[in-house]
Amino acid sequence: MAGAVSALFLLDIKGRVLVWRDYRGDVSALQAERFFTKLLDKEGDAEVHSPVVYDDAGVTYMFIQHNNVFLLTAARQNCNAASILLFLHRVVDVFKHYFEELEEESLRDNFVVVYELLDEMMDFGYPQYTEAKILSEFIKTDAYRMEVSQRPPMAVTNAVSWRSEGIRYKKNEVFLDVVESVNILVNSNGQIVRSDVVGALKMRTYLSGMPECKLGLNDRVLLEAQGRATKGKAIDLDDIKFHQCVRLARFENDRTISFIPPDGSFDLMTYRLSTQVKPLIWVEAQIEKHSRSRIELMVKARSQFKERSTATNVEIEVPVPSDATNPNIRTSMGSAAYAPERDAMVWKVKSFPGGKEYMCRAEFSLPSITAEEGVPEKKAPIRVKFEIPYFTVSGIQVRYLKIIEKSGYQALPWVRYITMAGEYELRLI
Amino acid sequence: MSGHDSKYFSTTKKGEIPELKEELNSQYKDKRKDAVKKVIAAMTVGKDVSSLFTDVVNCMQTENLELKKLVYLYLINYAKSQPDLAILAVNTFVKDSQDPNPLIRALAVRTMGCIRVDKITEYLCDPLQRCLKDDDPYVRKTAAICVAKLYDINAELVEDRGFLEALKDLISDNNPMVVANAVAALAEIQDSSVRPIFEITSHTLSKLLTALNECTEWGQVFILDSLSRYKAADAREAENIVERVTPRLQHANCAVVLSAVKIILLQMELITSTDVVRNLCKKMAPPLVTLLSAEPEIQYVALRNINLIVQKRPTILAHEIKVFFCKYNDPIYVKMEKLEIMIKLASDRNIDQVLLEFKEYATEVDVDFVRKAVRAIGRCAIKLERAAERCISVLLELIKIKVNYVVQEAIIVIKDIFRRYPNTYESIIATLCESLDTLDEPEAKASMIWIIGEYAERIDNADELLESFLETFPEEPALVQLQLLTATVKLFLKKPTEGPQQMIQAVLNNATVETDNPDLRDRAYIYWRLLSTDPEAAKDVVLAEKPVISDDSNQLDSSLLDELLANISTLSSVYHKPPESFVSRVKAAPRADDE
Amino acid sequence: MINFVLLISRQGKVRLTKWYSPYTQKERTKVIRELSGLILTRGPKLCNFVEWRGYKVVYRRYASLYFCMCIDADDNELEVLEIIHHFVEILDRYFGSVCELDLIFNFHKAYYILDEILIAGELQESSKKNVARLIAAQDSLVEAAKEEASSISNIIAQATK
Amino acid sequence: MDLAINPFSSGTRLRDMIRSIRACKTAAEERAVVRRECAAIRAAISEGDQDYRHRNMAKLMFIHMLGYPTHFGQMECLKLIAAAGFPEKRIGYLGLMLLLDERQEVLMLVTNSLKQDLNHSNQFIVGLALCALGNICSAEMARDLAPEVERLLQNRDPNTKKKAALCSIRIVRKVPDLAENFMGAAVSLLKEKHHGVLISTVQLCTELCKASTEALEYLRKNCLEGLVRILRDVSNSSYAPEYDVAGITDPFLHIRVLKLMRTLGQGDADCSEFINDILAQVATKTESNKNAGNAILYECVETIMGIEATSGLRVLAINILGRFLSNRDNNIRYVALNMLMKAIAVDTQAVQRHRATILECVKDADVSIRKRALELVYLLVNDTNVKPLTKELVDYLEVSDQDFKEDLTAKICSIVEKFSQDKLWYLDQMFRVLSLAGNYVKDDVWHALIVLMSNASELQGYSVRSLFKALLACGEQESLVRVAVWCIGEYGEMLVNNISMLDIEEPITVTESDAVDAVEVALKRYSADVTTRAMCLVSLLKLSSRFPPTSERIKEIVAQNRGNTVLELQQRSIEFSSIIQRHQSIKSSLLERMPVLDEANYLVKRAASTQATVSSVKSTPTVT
Repeated sequence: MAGAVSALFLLDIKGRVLVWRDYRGDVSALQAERFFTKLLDKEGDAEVHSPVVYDDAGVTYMFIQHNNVFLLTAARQNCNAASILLFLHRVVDVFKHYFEELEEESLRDNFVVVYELLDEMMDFGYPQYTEAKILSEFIKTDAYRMEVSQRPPMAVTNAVSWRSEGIRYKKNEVFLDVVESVNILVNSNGQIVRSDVVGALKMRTYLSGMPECKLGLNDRVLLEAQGRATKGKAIDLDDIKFHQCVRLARFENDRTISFIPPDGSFDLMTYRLSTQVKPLIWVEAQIEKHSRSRIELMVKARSQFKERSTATNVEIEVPVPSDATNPNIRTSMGSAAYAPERDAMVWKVKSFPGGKEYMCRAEFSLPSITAEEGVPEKKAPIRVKFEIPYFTVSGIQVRYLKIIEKSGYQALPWVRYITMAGEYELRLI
Repeated sequence: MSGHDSKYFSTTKKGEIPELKEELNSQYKDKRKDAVKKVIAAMTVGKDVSSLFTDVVNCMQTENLELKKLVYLYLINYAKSQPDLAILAVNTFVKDSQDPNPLIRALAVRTMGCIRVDKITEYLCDPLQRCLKDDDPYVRKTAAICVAKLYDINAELVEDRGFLEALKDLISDNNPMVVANAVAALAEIQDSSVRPIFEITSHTLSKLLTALNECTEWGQVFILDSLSRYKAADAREAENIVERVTPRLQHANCAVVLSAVKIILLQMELITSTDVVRNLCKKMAPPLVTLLSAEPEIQYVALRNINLIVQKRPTILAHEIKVFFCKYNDPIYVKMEKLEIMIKLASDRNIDQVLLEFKEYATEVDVDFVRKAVRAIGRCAIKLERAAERCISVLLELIKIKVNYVVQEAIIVIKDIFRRYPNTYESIIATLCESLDTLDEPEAKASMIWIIGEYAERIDNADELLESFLETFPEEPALVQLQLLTATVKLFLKKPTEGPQQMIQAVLNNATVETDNPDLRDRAYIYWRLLSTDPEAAKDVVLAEKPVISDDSNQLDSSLLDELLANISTLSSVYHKPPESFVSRVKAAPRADDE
Repeated sequence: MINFVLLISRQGKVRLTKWYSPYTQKERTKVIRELSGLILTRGPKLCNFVEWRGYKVVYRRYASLYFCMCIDADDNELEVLEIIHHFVEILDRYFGSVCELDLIFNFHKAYYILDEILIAGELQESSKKNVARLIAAQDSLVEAAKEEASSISNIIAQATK
Repeated sequence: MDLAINPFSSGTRLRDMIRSIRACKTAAEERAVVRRECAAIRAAISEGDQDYRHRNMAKLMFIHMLGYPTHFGQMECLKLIAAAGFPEKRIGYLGLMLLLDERQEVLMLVTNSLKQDLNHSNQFIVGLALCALGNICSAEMARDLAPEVERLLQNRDPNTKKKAALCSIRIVRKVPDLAENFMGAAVSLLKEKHHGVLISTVQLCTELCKASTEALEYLRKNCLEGLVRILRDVSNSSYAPEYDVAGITDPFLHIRVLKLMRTLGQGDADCSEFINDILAQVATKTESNKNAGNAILYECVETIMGIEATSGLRVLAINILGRFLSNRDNNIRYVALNMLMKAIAVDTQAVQRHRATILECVKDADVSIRKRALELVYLLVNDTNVKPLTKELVDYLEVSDQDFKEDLTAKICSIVEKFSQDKLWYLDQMFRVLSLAGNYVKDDVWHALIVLMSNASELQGYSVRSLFKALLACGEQESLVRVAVWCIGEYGEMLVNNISMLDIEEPITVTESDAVDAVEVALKRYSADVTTRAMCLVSLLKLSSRFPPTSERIKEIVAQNRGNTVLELQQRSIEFSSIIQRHQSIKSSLLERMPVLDEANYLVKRAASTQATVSSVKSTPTVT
């Protein structure tokens, strides 16, 4: 079961080739461009198409979009679609690392490096190496290019492929952010049809040498295995995913999270919690449409968490018709404004303590002439954003983070907790 | 035309090529480097700079790595069109492949493999041989892939020179990255050869499983994918493999996860212990669900695969239907796939909530999505007997909104519901008949006609209704004509009165001498002969008891399904087609059209 | 008759559209998309005509801009090429060596000029000089009105000081 | 004076808005910028903002051009038009023409303003109104304002006259019965000297002829002399810088006059004779080294072909065409092909001489030329050249672009059908086309093939055997599969027994079960569509009767579809299972050879229907 792609294209927003790297010599750029521009022309919107398309002449195209650039592969074999699409996303990450932002202009300005990277990241259509930080040790942009020839860093082929040796810091520090995003979907009957929490342990490491780290969580499975008391404190994590630095086999054996971290920031692990949680902020809206002249909104928001916590930067987005005018808005707290670019009214409350309820009323007028084709308005849901610092839904706790390096330095871990809204959608009636 | 057009709207530059030629031959190093950059820039925007071949190759002998890379890049692009000149580069390649700097050695061997010129491949052999045994793993991993490149150009040469053995040796290499690339190369070579070349023995198996723990995420995918070919000897070995692979489910890379799922599902076939199987199913569910938090493109691949997985092992995600509910911002292609899986996971337990969702979708903006949602409601009715009535009432609610395409879609699917539950819901026929005039899609028309014919004895004015379609018989698409033919025959058999008698005459005439569609004519003549030789037999044939139709939510046949499952995560699993139906092996296509 | 005039850039951006036959907004978008797909991909040596939905589209490329006119099947394609060029020459004189940016920022002026060349999809004037004269006269009418307005507001400003 | 500035509308200048839109990198960014601007404009509109109305209208036009909705700004156009000043009116009318068209009801509201402006003392304001009316008026407005326009035809200012003349064209198009009101004025305008007026009037005359036979007669009588004079003057004119295009004076006027002459001379010998000389002069004297000259020649040739020209003149025209066809410029070659289509009616032989060149054009790199040439080849085919021509086309089918295959296939099929005296040849060609491009063959074509095959009893054996072989080789070509499956069912015994062998054939060995295999494979082919599968079922049913030993096996295959969700397949499966299982006795009588559709009768009908579709598809309106 082998499969490689034949070529990788970077295309502009209209589907024309900016740069391409031919890996196998069995596809044509002209054909790819023709096929892809046609595809874009047909719908005008790339979103409509599945990211995997077949051209009836034996070539499969897979693509993703980033800003005004499409990344597209052409393949003649039965290659691993997940791997290739993910690879394209990694290519974006690498380019972003190099050029700050990946867009048409940055590609044009840096085409030499782009070619070099494409050569290193993929060989004969097989993904090879995508660690931006290590790549930048031996492929440099013009500004940092030295005349002396470079060698491949050990990491490229090492078992520890994500970290170079010989890193030195004066002060050895680790920052660990536990971020939980609450996803919720409420249907038009006011029923919660879906709710889950996705958590991430985001790490920033500034550590010298090759440090061995060990992370302890209040993971029920682990604590039970160790025969410790699990009174209320331990938690169940549904699906844990680890950064490639974590020794998976070890975790499978005894639930120990041990790893040599990459330098800088990365997501050490993510997890999911599918137990139903009470929505932290509940929103109800009544919308009354008076024929084609005006529309009235009445929105209530209630915080359903303990009073000692406070949600900050709360933002409630209520959809309004795209040709609304003359907003007349009153709120009992915070401020609300018409945001035409989102076809919505956005109500912001800077600080929203637990156990409170606030109101917002608004009225818009509508033009008497309607748009030509009378296209039905898209039924957008109400969307909510917020952050609650010092709080996690799951109750996860970092019990310890041990750092051992042969030079024997001491390093201090800093841990923070925060909960925020993820995809938080409430459908309107 | 033109000639004088160029003076408008433009700023033209002339004589670019001669200028470049001059710069390429400059005595100053920096100028030459800049010139090569310009050449590559021109190549990038699609200009033909092949005429500068000799000049560019002259810049190849350089200590400057960047310049060297650029020249190599140029060579890859144009060597094919200038095979004779490409020979000029061979010496430098050979020299570079012995450079003290491993980066340059690897670059040389990597690039040479990309130059698909027969004359050059011969010169490639010696450097490749050396590089396969290089001290530096970076060079070895590049050389491993190069064997596959060479095989693609000249398989015989690879076999003659013993590269296959060398490649197999690399499976035991102490560097995991080298192992992974060797596996990828061997797997590819195996795919294009009929002889067994890459056979995984229990020995290599353990090598691979060990390397799995240490190589990069991409390497893990190569190894896992190659393992999908391995047939475990017995349940114990299968369990053993699964045990070694299961930790990969925790990997942050979705491709690693999906490939691991593939191996586990394949090995599960051999595992006899139901406990173990149940346990594995439980283990796979959370990682599969988590795939839906990935980027939409990955989600799409995951959903296409989950579609297969739930057909094989419905229990895995039986309790997870909610994660497939559509979000507002999901791209339409994700929504469509989610819908398909929702149908597959719908059960008596969750149907009420699912119906609420479908109803929501059925009033969306995107027409295709709406249609699919309406059809989904009907398919759930067909699948879940106890929920059928609820599904139908939702369909009737939707029909009442009177959006034309919703009505037509509903009628199409209600026809199937009738075929699934005969003699149960016919009371709604009257409601359906109200929309008769608005039908303009062939499938909806055909469905309505079938309903009228099938229930002719219960519809008082069935003959009138059918007659209304007769007038346009010659213009209708074949699909409608065929249904009209059958429906009229049924009507006649059920009510052999004067009206139907005339109608059947008219229809048979239309469908035999007035048409040139051979299929329609065959159908009509068979009916005609049947009716005239033996009317009783005709009744027996045409009005025969129908078996209820099958629930189509698991529609792939099992051998295809198994083949697709062995291809999880690959294009085959995305298309739901066996690889040979879309893979065409083409050796380096001519690139004449790329000027 | 000319059914519509389109001006599209190499990048597929619309620079000017004039419809002499009725098309809904949706159809217009579709037409533009279809035609840019057909025309922008054509090589330089091919003829300047594309058959499309029973009509013919005559186009002519000037640097990065494509001027397209959709005509009936029995109209004279070669003449339409001259009409396009006629239009371009007038634009060039008006803007003084016209460039794409002129047409972007002064798109309304391009429309004014077109309205002096075509009405009802038929040719109105074959003299470039006359078109230039008419446009200049109208521009100066606008200038005069502006000056008058500003002098009035000056007077008001003076009076209310 | 309160100069309090609206927080929204004061916003950005037109230039700045365009800049910020241009700076957007993605469609989503652009959408956001535009939506914000639109909201600001809506706010300004609803506050009745005067100061920025002009600017907002310009912005809306730009936004509209990008394809966003601007319906909320339509009323603003009317307000601007109703204002007194020229600048407001100018932008207002432009907005009206861009944001609205004849289908909007709002447009009616502007009728009054238009009427006033048509009577305005300022000629430029009259001009704006005429332009707007001419570009977007509805039938209703045309009727209401026609008297104003008629009057303006007699205005002193030539620029007003020319605009009024073009505006009249729109009015006549919308309301043809008004044509006669304009013909008098039109004739008198032909005496003017101003080229703009002449061009406009000549076009008006052409339009009047289309709209009314009365007008046509009137103009034949009253304007021919004037036209000849105009054409002579302009073609004899010495260098006139104002109208010069590449050394020719006013090619536009040339062309428009030639076109009107064609309209007048068509089917009218007297008129034709009257213009013979001048046409000859134009055809011989016009320079052909520049596009402008060629444009005139092209029009002139078309006129010569269109009228009752003398044979000498026609020879002249055909010669010009020959020169065009051998031109290196693709544009010229294209129009040459175009003209040859018309010339074929006049002089087939002359066109036949260029056959080789035309055939080359079918393979041109340029799809426009290919299409034209293919149409032409189609018309050129006759009994003597059909075989070589078809061979060329079929050979080309193998290598042609995917996009072109559909056209090409349709034409080839049509040609071989039309000239199918030699049935064996016809069948061979069709089999090749089905094998090469079976996915592009339209239904009526393979239907017709089966009709002809069933009428040629001596070739049925050959056909079924050829198709069987083709099916094994090209099983992915949908229509090939259908035809083959049908034939195997109908003529199965000829396949397995090598019945009615032709001399050219090699005998083949096919067993009964091979035949069933082939159909079963087709039935179960992954990508087969419903029609093909349905036909496979009938074919199997027939085989169960033709080859009794296979009956059991066929019963099983057919029964597999009894629960099929596809209606047609389920129905067939149930019926056929029942026939095979329970009605053996009558089975063979049900399935004996199908009655043949009477070929002669059928061909007549088919020819009539294709003729009808051809003429309705091709939009070459005949000039009346």
